This record gives sequence, C-alpha cells and structure tokens, in this order.
Amino acid sequence: MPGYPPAALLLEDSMKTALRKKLLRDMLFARRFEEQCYQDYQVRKIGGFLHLYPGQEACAHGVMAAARPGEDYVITGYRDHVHALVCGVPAKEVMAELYGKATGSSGGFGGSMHIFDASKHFMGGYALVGGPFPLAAGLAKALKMQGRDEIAICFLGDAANNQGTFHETLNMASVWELPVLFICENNLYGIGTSIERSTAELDQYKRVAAYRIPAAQADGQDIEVVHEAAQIAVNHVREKGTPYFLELKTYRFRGHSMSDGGAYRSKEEVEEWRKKDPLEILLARMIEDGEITREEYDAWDEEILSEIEDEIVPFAENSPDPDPADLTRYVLVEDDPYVHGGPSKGGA
Amino acid sequence: MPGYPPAALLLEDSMKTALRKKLLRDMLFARRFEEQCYQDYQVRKIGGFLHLYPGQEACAHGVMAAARPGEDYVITGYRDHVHALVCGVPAKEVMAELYGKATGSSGGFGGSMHIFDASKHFMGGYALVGGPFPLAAGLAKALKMQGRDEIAICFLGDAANNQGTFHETLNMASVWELPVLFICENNLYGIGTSIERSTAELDQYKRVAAYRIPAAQADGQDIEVVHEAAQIAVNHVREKGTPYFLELKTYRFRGHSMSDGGAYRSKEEVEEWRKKDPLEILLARMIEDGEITREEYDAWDEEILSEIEDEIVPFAENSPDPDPADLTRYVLVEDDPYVHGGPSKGGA
Amino acid sequence: MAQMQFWDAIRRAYDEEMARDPMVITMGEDVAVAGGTYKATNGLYETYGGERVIDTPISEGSFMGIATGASMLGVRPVVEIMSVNFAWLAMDQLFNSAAKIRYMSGGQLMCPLVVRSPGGTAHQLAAQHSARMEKVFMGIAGLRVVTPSNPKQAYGMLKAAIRCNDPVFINEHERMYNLAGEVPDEEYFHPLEGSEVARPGRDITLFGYNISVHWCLRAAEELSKQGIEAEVVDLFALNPLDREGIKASVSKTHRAIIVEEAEAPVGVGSEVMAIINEECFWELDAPPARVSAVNTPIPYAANLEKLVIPTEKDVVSKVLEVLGRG
Amino acid sequence: MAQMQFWDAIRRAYDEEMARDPMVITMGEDVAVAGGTYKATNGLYETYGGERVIDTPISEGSFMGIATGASMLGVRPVVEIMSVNFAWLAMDQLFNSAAKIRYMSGGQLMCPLVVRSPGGTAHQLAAQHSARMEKVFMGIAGLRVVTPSNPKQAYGMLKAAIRCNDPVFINEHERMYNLAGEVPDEEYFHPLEGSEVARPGRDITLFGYNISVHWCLRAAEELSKQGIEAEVVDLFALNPLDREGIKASVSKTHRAIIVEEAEAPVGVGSEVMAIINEECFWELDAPPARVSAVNTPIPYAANLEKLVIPTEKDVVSKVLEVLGRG
Ligand SMILES: Cc1ncc(C[n+]2csc(CCOP(=O)(O)OP(=O)(O)O)c2C)c(N)n1
Ligand SMILES: Cc1ncc(C[n+]2csc(CCOP(=O)(O)OP(=O)(O)O)c2C)c(N)n1
Ligand SMILES: [Mg+2]
Ligand SMILES: [Mg+2]
Repeated sequence: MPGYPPAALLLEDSMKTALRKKLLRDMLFARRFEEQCYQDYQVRKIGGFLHLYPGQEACAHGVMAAARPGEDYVITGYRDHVHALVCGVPAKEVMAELYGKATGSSGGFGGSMHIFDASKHFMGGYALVGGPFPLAAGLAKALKMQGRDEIAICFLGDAANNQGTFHETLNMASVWELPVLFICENNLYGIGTSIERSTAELDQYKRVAAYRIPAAQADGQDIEVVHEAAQIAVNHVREKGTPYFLELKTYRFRGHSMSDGGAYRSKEEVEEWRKKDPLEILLARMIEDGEITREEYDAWDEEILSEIEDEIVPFAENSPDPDPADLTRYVLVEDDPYVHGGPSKGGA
Repeated sequence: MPGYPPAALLLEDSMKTALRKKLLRDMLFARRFEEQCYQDYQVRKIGGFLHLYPGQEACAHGVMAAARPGEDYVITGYRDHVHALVCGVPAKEVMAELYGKATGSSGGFGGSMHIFDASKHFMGGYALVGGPFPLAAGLAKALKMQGRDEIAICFLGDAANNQGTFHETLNMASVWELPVLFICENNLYGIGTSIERSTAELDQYKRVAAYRIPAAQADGQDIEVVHEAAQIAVNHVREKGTPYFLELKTYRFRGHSMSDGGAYRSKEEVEEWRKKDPLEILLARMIEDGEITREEYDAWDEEILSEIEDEIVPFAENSPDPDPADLTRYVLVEDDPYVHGGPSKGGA
Repeated sequence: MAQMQFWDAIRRAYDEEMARDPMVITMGEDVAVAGGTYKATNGLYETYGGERVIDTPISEGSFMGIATGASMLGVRPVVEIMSVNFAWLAMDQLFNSAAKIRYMSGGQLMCPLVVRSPGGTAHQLAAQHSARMEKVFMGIAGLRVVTPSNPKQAYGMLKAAIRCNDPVFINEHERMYNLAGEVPDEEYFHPLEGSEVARPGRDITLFGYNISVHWCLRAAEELSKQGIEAEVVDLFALNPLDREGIKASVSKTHRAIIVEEAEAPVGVGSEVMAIINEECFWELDAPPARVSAVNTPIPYAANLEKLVIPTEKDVVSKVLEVLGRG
Repeated sequence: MAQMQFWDAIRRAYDEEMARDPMVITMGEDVAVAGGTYKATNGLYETYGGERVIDTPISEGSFMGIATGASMLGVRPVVEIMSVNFAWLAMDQLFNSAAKIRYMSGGQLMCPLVVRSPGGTAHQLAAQHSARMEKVFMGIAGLRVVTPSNPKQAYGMLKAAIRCNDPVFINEHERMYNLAGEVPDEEYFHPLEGSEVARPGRDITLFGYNISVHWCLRAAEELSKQGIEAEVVDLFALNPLDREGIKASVSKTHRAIIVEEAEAPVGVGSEVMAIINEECFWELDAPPARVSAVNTPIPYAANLEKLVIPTEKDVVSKVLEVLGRG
C-alpha cells in the first residue's frame, strides 16, 4: 500500500485548527440533530423506523473530510441522516423528510431510511442490508465510463459484510477496476447479534484480501485517525481508479433503532465505549492544544440548539404534506415518448 | 493444519495395488460412460442440457476414495453423472434417467442435471450455480444434530465461488462448526469465461482464509495426489466436525455442455492439458510399477464397453416412460394428515 | 380457551413442537438471544439452546438453503425472515430448491421446511419495508402458502406446517402480532387447505385473508346496519386456493368482492376472480370486484401511505357499488 | 423489409443503440467474448470493447445492482440474465432498488435499466431451467414488462426500452431465438404499452403473448376451417396491461380465452380475466377461460414435459368448449 502522507499532517497549523473546529462543530451538530430526532420520534412526529448515529460521528465526518462532499457520490444504509448532512444536504430538508413533508429531501416519499439528494450527490439511504454494495460499484462504473474525477463512497455496517453482495461486489469492483471506496463502520453488532456470533473473521478488513483489494483498519472514534486513514483511501481510489476498503472500529451509543431494548450489550461495555466519545476526544485534544475553550464549545452548542429549535424543526413542522395528486407520479414515467413508439409517433 | 498421514501411504503394497486398480477401472468406466452419453445426445436419445466430466475424473474418484461412498452425503451441480456413479448409483439407472425413463435414478423427473439417489446418499445434482453450497451445509447441520458420523461433501466448480452463496455459506459453516467438505474442481472456466476475467483471486483456496476454514490446493489430475489431499480433508471434517475446503486444479477436455463451440480456449492450452489425462497418469505409473499391463487395461476397456452396450444402454432403452398418472404426484403431499387438521380430523 | 396474543400463540406452537421433536429448529436474524423482533421466538433459546434456536448472519439467501438442506435429512427447520421484503434474497433457494427437490428427485426426498415472515404495511415503513408478497409465493408450484388472520390460526397453522411434509410459507403481518384472540387450551392443528366462513351472509361474499379479513368483518357489520348481509370468507390458504369453498359461497350470494392489502396486478384478487369465472360464472348477478392497494411502491409520508392502503370504508363503498346502491 | 432471426434483430438493436450512445452498455454471463448464449450480443465485444460489453462473474444479485447503480448516473445498461430461472437471485435489486429508487427519492433519480432474459420451457431443460416468470415481474410497481412475439417486436422493443427512462424487463423465450420474421429496414421503436390485434376475428378473442401468440394464431387458422373466426390479441406489454385493448376486443367478440405457457395461479391469465370482469363483464356471452400449463415444476422426461405445456390443440378444444361446441 502506497504511503500517502496523511492530509492533516500536511496542513499549516492555522488551517489545521480551522479544520478541527469545523469537524468538531459539525459532529456536535450531528449529535444534536439526532437527539432531536429521538425526541420527535417519541411524540410520533417522525414515523417508520429510525436509526440514529450518536457514537459513530467521527466515521462519516472523518471520511468526508478527506473526500469532496457534494461532489463525490455517497451511498449508505438506513442509518443515513448524518451521511446526508455531511454531503451538504440541508438539515431542515432532512428533518422535513423525517416529518414526511413535501419539502423533505425526498419530497416525503422516502423517510428516515431513504434520504436522497441528487444535487449533493447523496445517492440515498437504503433499507436492505447489503443492497448498497453493488449500487456503489455501479456509480463508480458510471464515473469511470464518463472519465470523471469523482469517486463513489459506500458506508455500511459490519453485519452487512455477511451478505452475498459484499462478496460478489468486491470481486467485480476489483476485476473491473472501479473507483469505489468501501467504508465499513464496524460497531460490533447487527441489531442485537454480536459480531462474534455471526462472523468467522472479526477483523473486517482481513476479509478483503480474497478480492485483492487493499484494505486497512483504523480507530473510528478519533476523527483525526479516521481522517488520515481515509485520506490514504480516497487518494488511492481517486488516483489509481481502483477500489479500497477501510474498516473503522466504532460503537453506537443508542439502540439499533427505536424499538431496541438493548439487553444484548452489557452496561460495562456501553460505559467503556462511551468514554471514547468522538466529540470528547477531539474536544479534549483541542482544549489541550489551546484551540478552543469549553465555553466556546458550549456557545456553539447553544447556537446549534437554537438553530434546530428555531429553524429546523419549525421548517419541518410548518411545511405542507406531499400533494396527494403526486401519489402515483413517480411510479412510471408517463410522458416518455419511447413508451408510445418513439418521438415520431407523437408520444408526447 | 494437522499432518494426517495420507491414506495411500499407509496401505500395504498389495492393498495399494488393489486400490489403484479399482480407481483406474472406475475412472475408465466413468470416461466410457460419458462418451456414451455424448453419442446418445447427438442422436437425441438424451434431451435437455448435458455436461460431461472427461478430464476431471481424478477429482470425484480421488476424493471419494478417501471418504465413504454411499454413506457420506454428496451433493453437486449439473455435471453430476460421475459423482453419482462414485457414490454407487447404478450406472444403468443414471443412463435411464438421461433417457427420461421411469427406471431412472430420479424416475425420469430430473434428467442429466438432477440425478438423485437417496439410498446412496447422493443428494442431487442442481442446475443453479452456487445453489448446492448452502444445501451441503444444511445436510451437515442435520448430521451434526443427529450425532452421526457421516459428513457432507459438496463438489462445485471454480466459477461457482463468485456466487454470494459461497461467501454466506462458508461463513455460517465456520461459525456453526458444520461437518462439511467443500471440493472446488477448478477447471479454469465457467462456460466460456476464463477465471482470469471473472475472478480477482485465481487461487481459490486462498479465498477461504476470510472464513477461518482450513483450505488446501492440489493437482486434480493425479488421483493419488487427490486421494492424499482428500484424506487429510475428510479426516479433518470427520474428526473435528468442522468445515474444510479443498481446491483441485483440473480441466475439462470437452466443451462446457453440448452446445459449446470452444472458441474461448486455445488449441495449445487444450493440448497441454490433454497430456495430463488422469487415466494416463495413473496407468503409466501402474505399468511402471508392474501392477498392470496395457493388455489388461485394454481388456477392461472391452468389458466396460460391452457392459455399456449390452446392459446399460438396453436397460435405458427398454425401460418404460414415466407414468403420465404420476405427473402431479410429487408436487404436494396429498395424503398428509396435517394438511387437513391433524390425524384426529381423519385426514387420511 | 385462553385469550392470547398473536405472537404468543406462535411462540406456544414453537414451544410445543420443539419440546416434542428434537429435530425441530428455528433460525433467523435475532430470533435467539434477542427473542425475535416480534417476540415470536421469545424464550426458546434459553430452553432449547443455540444448536436449535439459531441467530443467523444477514445471509437470507444461504440460510434458506441451509434450512432446506437440513430438511432433506429429517430436520424440521422453521426459518423466520424478519420482514418479507428480504425474502427476495432467499427466493432462489425457496423456489429452485425447496419447492422442487421432491419433484425433481422423483419423490425420493422431501423438504419439510417452514418459512414464517411478516409482510404488509405498518406505520410508515416506506418502499423497502412494506412489501406484500403473498402473490409471489402462491404462484410457486410445490410450496404451500397459508396466512393466519387470528391467533388461533397462527398457533394451529404453525403446528400443522411443522408436521406437514411439504415446504410451507406462513405469511404473517407486521401489524397483527399484538392482536388478541382465543386459542384452544388443548393441542390444535389448523388445516393448511380450505377456507373458513368467518361470518355467514346472503347478499354478497367478501373474500379476505390475513389482515383484510378484519376489514371485511368490520365492513360487514357496518353494512348489516344498512340491511345488507355480507358473507365473509377467510382464505387462510393461498396455495392451493379453496376452489370449492369459493364456489360454494358465490353460488349462495351471487356477488363477490376480494379484499387485499396488496396492489391488484396478478394478485390474490385476480386469481380468486379467475376461479369464480371458471367455477361459477353463471351464478353471478354482478361482476366480481377487487378492493386493492393503489399500485405504487409504498410512500413514507403518513398522508400518502393512508391513501394507498384500502380500509373498511373502501370495502363498504365497493359493496354498495356492486349492489347498485353506490 | 428484411427477414431476420429473433437473435439477430436483438443484436441489431444493440448495435444501433451502442453506436449512437456511448453510455449504452451490456453485461451478463458470456455476453462478450463468447457472443452470448443465444448470439444476441454477437460481435458487440469486438466493436465496442470490454468496458461496454462485459462478461460478468456468476453473481446475478450484484451485477443487477451494479447496473442499477450505473443507471442512476446516466449509463444505460442492458443486463442479460442467461435464463430467467436465475433472475430469482437478482430480484432483490430489481424489486427493491431499480423499481423503487425513482419513487422513494421523490422523483430525483431514474433507473433507465433494461433487463433481457429468456424464460419458458425448451427441450427437456427440467425443473430448474424452465421457469416462466413473467407473472412475477409484472406484479412489481415501477418495472415495465414487455414480451416480444416476433423479431420486429424484439428489435423495436429493445430500442425503445434502452431509450425509455423507466426500468424495463424484456421477457424472451429460449425457443424463439431462431424464429425469422420481417424487421423494418429503417429505425423502429416499438411501443412499450398497448396490445396488437395479430389477427382480427369476431367470434372469440384469444389473448396470447410471446410464444403463445403463435399457438393462438395456429389455433385460429384451424378454427377458421370450422367456420369460427377467432381474434388474436398480442399482449406484448404485461405491465402495464392494456385495459382498453382488452376491453375493445372482448366488447366485439364477447368471449375470451387467455393462453399462457405458464401455470395458471396468479398469472397473466388471471389478471386479464380480472380486467375483463372489471371492464366489460356485461359484454360476456360466456365465461372467460384460461389455457395454461399444468401446475407442476417442469419434469424432465419428454412424455411428461409434453403433457405439461399447452399446445394449439388445447386452444382449439377450449374454444370449442367455450362456444358450446365441445
Ligand atoms: C436484507 C436485510 N436483512 C435484514 C434486515 C434487518 N436489519 C436491519 S439493520 C440490521 C443489522 C445491520 O447491521 P450492520 O450492517 O452492522 O449495520 P448497523 O445497523 O450496525 O449500522 C438488520 C439485520 C434488513 N434491513 N435487510
Ligand atoms: C445461478 C446460475 N447462473 C448462471 C448459470 C449458467 N451456467 C451454468 S454452468 C455455468 C458455469 C459454471 O462454472 P463452474 O462453476 O466453474 O463449473 P464447471 O461448469 O466449470 O464445472 C454457468 C454460468 C446457472 N446455471 N446458474
Ligand atoms: Mg453494525
Ligand atoms: Mg469451472
């Protein structure tokens, strides 16, 4: 594996501070956003299944800091709010989607598990575990054919790697040399089943050798570690045009979804991991380096909470429901001339 | 991997000769049987798709010499005649099956791709590539639950390893510790697609490390090499009760099926491999060791050809077609009491 | 007769069958340690252990095949597919292996496999978690399909399915696991073929199954107030369908509506209509009709989701329309 | 107008579209170097190269997903599934991704994906290679399904499907690739919706599609000798089905038979019957009827296989039965 210099190390001190600040504030925003979702679900303003991200923030933010958010194409599973935010999908549109409103990022058609924003190259959250693997490779195939500089990035969990699509897709991505980056957020569980009871090889990056794809593992709680590892990964994919697999060891602080009793994890284990809160890790380091004070951080928090309370939630709340007239609008293209014998046949 | 002494090396010289003779004669029988199928297909006595085995005989025969044919449970793909023969399925019943007759091993319901003989623990040929992986693990699960000493053996091709079932099944077989032996007959092609164009890792046994299953590779043309490697494999599975994967490097001398033009392989390549004919390799060695003469071998050949011509083909030819009254008989169990509310309800 | 919830009726069936026969096992995602997404396997892991109550990796295609393979040697696996939407990943093994092995082996082998899975729309689960797939399963020769509408059926069908020598698919519903109903105290096996008159009537037959039986019953009550007596027939078996039962009811009422939560094309409704046409066309006093979902993927927004799925009100209006009182 | 074989008509459509649009690609097992199992992609690899004419590993589930992913960014993939039996392995991506992405993204993305696959029974291919799956595909909201009965349709439909912005499934037939027929010399797009009167008649309508159109035409000729003029309607589009066309023909002939190679349950026959009931029940002078395969997996033995699949003789006898001349 080529030894690309990690991005953060290349930065001037002032730029490094600026980057750290941005990452910390963004992670804090993501945390607060998810907490708001939690509350709104309790009072049934949000329906369906809801999968939250607290604990894993360093993964999405750290990886995308090494990529080009809004330009590179990102795809993921159902735990997708924060990945969407990182790509630049407006938070109020994500919230409106969760509220099932016409102003939502998917117009209210998708919901929590299906955030989409094509304009930000956020290609969707998908509810079937393992489904996005081939879709991501397909995005990469298109980018390659079009000679473009963007890459495809696929974020999925550890348990998804037991799906046949993992195996099939990694093999094809390798043989066909597709510019796709697979990020495995290994939080040690698939719903209530511990990785130890479902998976023969606990180190996910080791499973990738079988496809001759370079792979690495990194601490997913320390965003600077993630950023460095991701920079190597992103550079590899972008420059060589071939796949890469990065495993990030992480943990979700909350249940799998809102109906999770949590009995399958010990209190001690959860406590142990809570000490590795990605926000606290970066904050402590920045305080130590004199880049921020606890007060500044708390002020951000105030700002963020007000933004959520005063802008994001009211936007979602006050937006209109989707128009019932649109119910069947996106099933089949109605005015496609080729449905009716081609343009010369007067099909629209 | 534990160093079990290879079976052949343990044998007394006289027994070794007897074994070699049996293996050689069985392989010759298989070769002639398949050639007969080839001819009968040309004249449309056999229908459907037909996949022949010449070139690969050392695989099925060598592996089963290390196992317990008729007791261990064997399952495979559509290229299944010889695996059935090795398990003890009567050749005339296999031929009658190909002729679509009531006396066929599957009563004429299965055909070439679906030879079954439950009495010989030959659990079938299956037409979907990769389908038998999980079925084999399931057989092993049953054997394990029933505390039995038999193992499950799954023979499949190289290209089947790109199916998701390979990945999913090997992981589960490992985690659940199932007594199943996977034999990969790597003949370098899946129909007309060379392994080099379909598969990132050419050495199939290397793909298995990801499941923490012991694996090995051996020359599939020399039946004594196969036998030794298989003995290690079979002993592992039977004694430890856990899976093992053995790759055999081999080659099919004929086309994939009867409609194969063969343009995808060079004449030189085919010629090169024809020099590694498993029958010739063993025959030459036995002649050198003074265990057989060319004349004895030719006499066998005569015997086999007459058996095929005088007994096997006429049996198939003269057997009756399946009874039309049985057409729907095996779709759903008709007299199952539980279909009608349980035995007390008088359901049959 | 005790009142029991749907999930608990299933759990009881499991428990009785697993206690009786050591070859009965169950496998699926989160069925063991976590006790099952809908609690249907709650406590089984503790009682019967990890060799028989098995948490699977997320590998639907292959654990369906593993269960099928085990069933060939006399194991009686009950596979839970957590949500029927995921069953597409397992269809190859179900269709190409489990449903066909007995046939293509000329009757030598059987696959006494049971698959349970909830389908249907729940509270805004959206396009990839709201499939209603009964129409797909019931078109497969060699696979029995049943679908319980109440806890008694859920209990008795699972017991019968485990003992039956065919592969059986049991189509459950995400929104019905907490439904309570009477379940016999003594052991009970529900038939896997046939249909049941859930409410007798004379003016029109409402054919329902699973959740739509309840819509039909509520609609029938409403209609009764208007002097219309609808017969409600519970099609608890979808493959094979009860041609005799369908014919008997339509021959009595001369009018028929099929009520399904699924979209109409090639569904239960169309097949029942076809059977009516074949069996008792001349008995009809009005065209048979369907009440079905709007033909779209399921949208997330609550207002749109409501528009897609039929309700008892739609049943009532369709009845009035068929009776010429619309 | 040149005579052309079915496979060659498909190949011509590919060639024209690939020459025009560099984003048109094709992928599948053995489609490239070997030129396709049925030659439909013959020569494309040599002309358009390995980036656009792609031999896949045996990974149906994922190459369907890769094609879907590429289609979201403007690539126009044509996926060949070598035999429709293998499509079960790819149904998750087709059903849960391709058919739903446009809807669940609120119309932001489209999946202009084409899937071609042969189904049907051929010479004794047995239980795992004889599936007729059109009924499964046509029940999926968001997926267009068409099925050509002749080379002209095969040519024009593939061209239209490649240009259409919806995912389209093209259901071909293993036994029809060598069928010859006229194909226009000039470029031609066949509609993806509607139906076609393949032979006008007045006494009864025979609805066929794909191979069964030919059985219907031959039966109609036979019947004509007996003074019965059957109208043959080619249902080349299965999703959506042409309700208007079905209604128009039945309103004229007042009798209908649907002829399908598949087993009856929840199939094309039942759906067309349901549509007839909904659209023009009062026009009927006799119950609509189905001619379908026996409801079993397909047996290998030649004598049994023949018993399973309907022929034009079955069509003729069913017509006589419906007309009361049986
Ligand atoms: C095909 C499929 N099978 C099962 C499920 C149910 N399910 C949803 S999430 C999940 C666990 C996934 O775990 P992992 O991939 O590790 O991601 P995480 O939720 O931990 O982020 C399961 C089994 C599903 N959505 N899709
Ligand atoms: C699921 C599935 N996809 C595709 C096919 C078509 N097919 C039949 S055999 C074959 C090649 C298999 O190659 P391999 O596994 O190496 O076995 P071999 O034929 O070389 O013994 C293919 C693609 C199939 N039968 N099933
Ligand atoms: Mg996880
Ligand atoms: Mg091979």
